[in-house]
Amino acid sequence: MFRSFAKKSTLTGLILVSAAAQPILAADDYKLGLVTFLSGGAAGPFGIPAQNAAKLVLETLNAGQLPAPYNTTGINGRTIVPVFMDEAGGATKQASEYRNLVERQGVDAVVGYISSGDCLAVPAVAEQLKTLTVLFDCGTPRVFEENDFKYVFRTGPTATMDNVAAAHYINETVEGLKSVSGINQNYSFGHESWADFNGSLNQLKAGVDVTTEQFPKIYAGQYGAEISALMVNSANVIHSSFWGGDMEAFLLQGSARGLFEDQTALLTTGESAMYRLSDQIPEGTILGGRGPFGVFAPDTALNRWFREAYTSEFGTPPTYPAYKMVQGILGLKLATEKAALNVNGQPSTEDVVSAFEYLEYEGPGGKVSMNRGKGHQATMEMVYGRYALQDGKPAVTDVRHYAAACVTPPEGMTSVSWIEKGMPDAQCD
Amino acid sequence: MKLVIAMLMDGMIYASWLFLIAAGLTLIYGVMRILNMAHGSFYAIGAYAGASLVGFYLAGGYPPWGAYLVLLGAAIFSGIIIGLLVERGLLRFMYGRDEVVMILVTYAILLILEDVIKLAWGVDAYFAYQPYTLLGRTKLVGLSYANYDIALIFISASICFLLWWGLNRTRQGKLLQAVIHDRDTAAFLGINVTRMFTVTFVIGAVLGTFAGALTAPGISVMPGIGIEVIILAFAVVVIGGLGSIGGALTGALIVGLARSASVHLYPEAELFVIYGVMAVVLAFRPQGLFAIATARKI
Amino acid sequence: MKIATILLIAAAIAALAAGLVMPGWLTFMLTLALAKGLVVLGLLLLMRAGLVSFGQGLYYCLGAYCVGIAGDYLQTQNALLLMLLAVVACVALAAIIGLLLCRYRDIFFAMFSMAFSMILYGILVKSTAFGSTDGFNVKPPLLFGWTPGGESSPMMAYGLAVVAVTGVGIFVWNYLRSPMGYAGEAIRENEIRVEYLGVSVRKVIYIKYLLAAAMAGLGGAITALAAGHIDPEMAYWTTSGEFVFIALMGGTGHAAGPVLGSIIFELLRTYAFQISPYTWQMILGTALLAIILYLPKGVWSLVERITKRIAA
Amino acid sequence: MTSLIETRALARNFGAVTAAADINVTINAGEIVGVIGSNGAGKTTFINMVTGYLPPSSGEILFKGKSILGKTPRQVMRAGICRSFQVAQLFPDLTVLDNVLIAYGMLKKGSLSLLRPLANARSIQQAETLLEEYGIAEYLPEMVVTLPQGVRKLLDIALAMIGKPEVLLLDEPTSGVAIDDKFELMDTVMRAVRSSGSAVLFVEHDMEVIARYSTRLLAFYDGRVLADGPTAEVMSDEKVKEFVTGHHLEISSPKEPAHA
Repeated sequence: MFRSFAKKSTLTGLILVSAAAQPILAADDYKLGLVTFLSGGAAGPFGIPAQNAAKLVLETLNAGQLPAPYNTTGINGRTIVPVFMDEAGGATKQASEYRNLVERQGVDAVVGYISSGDCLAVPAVAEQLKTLTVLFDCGTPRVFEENDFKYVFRTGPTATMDNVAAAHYINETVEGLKSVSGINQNYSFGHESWADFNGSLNQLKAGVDVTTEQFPKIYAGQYGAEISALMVNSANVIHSSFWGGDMEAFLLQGSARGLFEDQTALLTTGESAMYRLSDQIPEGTILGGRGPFGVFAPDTALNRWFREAYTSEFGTPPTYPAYKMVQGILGLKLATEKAALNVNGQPSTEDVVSAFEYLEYEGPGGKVSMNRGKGHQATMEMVYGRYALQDGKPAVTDVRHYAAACVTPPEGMTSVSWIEKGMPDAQCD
Repeated sequence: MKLVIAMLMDGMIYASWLFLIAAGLTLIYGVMRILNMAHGSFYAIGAYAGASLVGFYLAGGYPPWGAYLVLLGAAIFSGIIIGLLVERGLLRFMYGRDEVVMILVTYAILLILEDVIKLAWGVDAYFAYQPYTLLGRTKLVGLSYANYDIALIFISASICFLLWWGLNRTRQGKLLQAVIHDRDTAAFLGINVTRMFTVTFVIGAVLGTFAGALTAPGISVMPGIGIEVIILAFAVVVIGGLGSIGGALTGALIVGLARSASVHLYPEAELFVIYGVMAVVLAFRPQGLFAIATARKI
Repeated sequence: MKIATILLIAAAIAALAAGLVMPGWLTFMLTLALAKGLVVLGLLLLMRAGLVSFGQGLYYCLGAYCVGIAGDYLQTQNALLLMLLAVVACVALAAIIGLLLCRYRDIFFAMFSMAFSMILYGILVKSTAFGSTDGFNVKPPLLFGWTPGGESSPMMAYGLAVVAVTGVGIFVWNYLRSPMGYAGEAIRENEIRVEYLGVSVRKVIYIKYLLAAAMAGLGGAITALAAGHIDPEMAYWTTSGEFVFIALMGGTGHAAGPVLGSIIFELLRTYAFQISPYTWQMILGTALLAIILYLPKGVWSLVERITKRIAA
Repeated sequence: MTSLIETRALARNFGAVTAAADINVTINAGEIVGVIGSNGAGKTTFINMVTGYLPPSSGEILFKGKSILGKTPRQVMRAGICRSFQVAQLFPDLTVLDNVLIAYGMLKKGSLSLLRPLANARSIQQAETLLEEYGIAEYLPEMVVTLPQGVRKLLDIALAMIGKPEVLLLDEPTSGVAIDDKFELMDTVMRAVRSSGSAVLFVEHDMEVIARYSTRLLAFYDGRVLADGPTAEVMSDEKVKEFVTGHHLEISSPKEPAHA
């Protein structure tokens, strides 16, 4: 414990020093803005793992040591210099900081944004400044359903995909499914997650009761009353899109009170707690990882490298925000290099944009297809499984994969109306 | 019936948690007229100290029952240190400033401590759930409750009693009451007000870290937890009447019960309930329920 | 007074001219700072009467949402019309809430005003039609049908902000010298005497509250037009706390204090973000402590001290 | 003589404590009425009730024949009754000039102006004249907190007089003032009062001051009016000697400043 304490202190010390000392830029360096939460409740579960992953990948990329096809140095041969920025402060503040990144610090591109609010606010500025921007994590489908952006891409799946897949999963695997209840945070992501899940479940199976819908405040930390309400209004499955500390506190408090003994929890982000709370998660709990990430990631050279390198560097296996960050950076690299091949030299931003549109590539989580939002929004397969201890080690069983075409609305249709209309044109196996 | 009992139990548990946090806040305000926003940081520091030391202790393979003592020790130790640091190192230079300026001063301390916590413990979550699960659970009309949470009710009640007893039945407490009533006269009568301030602040800080340490086993200890509780605690003490221990207790009970009623009957309203209660109480009792009367001579 | 007004207008023209050559990020940041400065100018009126509102976010947010919602439903992008709507809506709400709030003082005024802004926050979080916590995008503003596209877009909001701050600044500057302005300080110093001088303390506070709400609404409207995106965070207590932070930083002794304070605050915060993304909160906290300790009357008092020394 | 203030059976309780009971007092135009009584006898309570600061538990207050019961201090003041305070009620962190300017600014008819400056050549001239009248013009630029007690009391009375009251109620105008300065202070005040023609009621502990300035005297004891009549008569009243003046120890203790 004290050793890890000391290690952390040195690490943070290093962060401070490295942040204070402005790196000397060579003329052809690729300056990359990286915006994730570095303070507040989203820093621990999302911001820092993503930042760690970015550091690891950028270092390795600059050394040209990533597995093929990413084994070329930097981005198109240019050494990548990261500029880290805290995502705290709200959407207006972030719109302002985005300008600072581009206009004051002169970054070539930005990868970032965990909060959906920021993902809705920043693109307008990105368009004005004509700067390539990769949203890596935020979940709301509204970004490309309500707007057409030229310079903005999102390499991660939307939250709709999570929840539609979750509905499929319990419809297929829970015998005698009669009722569900929900506990989601009282903010956009929580509301949308529950609405998507509940809506799609209604389409898949008629007559499933909703016993209670709880929306505690985000970062509330105390769920005693909600757990009682879930017990009083018992259901087959409890749906929750809680993440980070809230999800872990809910798990701890629910387990201690036996909430999960006759009800199954469905945690759309549960994968990230799998190793930290391995003896507190009841076996059979349904876990998602917001895509084929973490334990659900495919066994590829890239993923093997990533898992090993990340685990040895930071002491824990990478969770989905880390995967999604790598996916974003790799997408940017590939698009830029593809554009360079097309134009035979250093590509303009517009060249990279057209190369990025409808790009298909392999990330550490498997295949990423930029095939929605006019080629700007990624789709991926979705995976759910049940938690199990195998030889005392945390693992998942009963894993099911859902093709992107099964859980994603077709181009031009919003998630809300797609679910309302009974999910037409879904191609499920 | 089941619903009513669930509502009462949940309300009581939540209220006892709120009281633990609010007690130190209201004590410090009562004596020093400082609405201490850094109380949230004290809570967080207590949680971090508790969680990390319990983890360290249990990793050493010592008997699990000792973890409770470790929690208590961590709270007292960290509370005394941080309380002394903040009061002696900073606040004493600012006494006599406007109350609102003092809120901003403590807000600045909160900001600084947020990052100090991050530098000391990093941003990864800490867990110390063993003390939480060790006590088992009790079934009450078909609902299970964690015994740890039930114990929290008794601990809160004891703290409330101890504070009442300390203030009303001990010599030091009576001197403190004199300071609360009229600072200048108390100083004139030879009471060492400066030392009273230090002692009060440290006790308040320990109450804050204690609340954090007791909460730590049930949650995931991570950055930002302090900021989340502080406004909650503010609402509780404002409802009850600033500076009154009984007020904090009443405020905690009202908020706790109102919140659990809302969760069970009308979950939609959960976010408003605290501010709604606060607005209603203030509309009818502009100084809160148990305000300390301030007469003005003209 | 005449000279001060002329100087201020000259400064505003200079600021507008500077906007043409400033880098975009600076223009944008200054726009946000000036918009906040407007809110803090309103807060200054209250603070000089000894009332600290921890709930100005209520009107800041309401003003912004008025712009966003009216822009959508009335199909108008006319910046002046939208700003006017925002101000009217804020004054209307303040006219109701103010009736209750003008009875409160000290921390109770602070907490009660905060409760109202948190209730608005709660309502907006629940309003999925307005995007809940994610908020929604605001259409770019027009001025008499003029469409500044692309690069010049921050310039438009900047111009509006400079003009608004100049107008409100001149108003506040004169106001602080008027009997009504002095009534604020008189209330802070001694309410009983004010009543015995035949003036209704509540009425004075009520008027100040309305003015502060109007200014906060205007600030919110400009923020919405400049940022192009709004969300309920604007009504959260931390936003209101930021305004108090700025007021203390700039100082409440002069109408220039809030404007100077908010520019310094924004600059400090953005460079703290850049220099130390991991510990910027510590930098902000330390700066605030230092100002409270060494410049208890805010940064503006430093300016006054220097001008006095030069004059002497 | 026209009666200005008339109270009928005025009473006030604080819980079980009776602060005033059955007070029937009439004050006529041009009178200078002194009030004596030990601490807690109900003198300040009486002034507080008349000026609307403290609602009476029962009874009636008439001003020029009309009830002013339930009116606020502000309305009472506008009607024509002004007062000074035991603890001078000023704006401590402002200058003397500002105090006077504010008072003049607030007393203007109609609502307060938002844009016309408070301080201009005319209003400053007006303030200087007033302060000269009270002999405290030299303190014009000083902050009130730094003033000696006597100056504060004078300023307090000056502010009350700006309202050109028909009745001026002075609550212990000389308390906290050095014995040697008491007469000078009262002389100044009386001179100003005479030129405005206001009736005066003043609470005072110093019998010499009472004897010198009042034409009529009220003696309060235990919340009641024990005696009411020409000063010399009341001062020689046996009951007054026994309950009020005889036991009364003249101590001018420094009052603590008001909590701002």
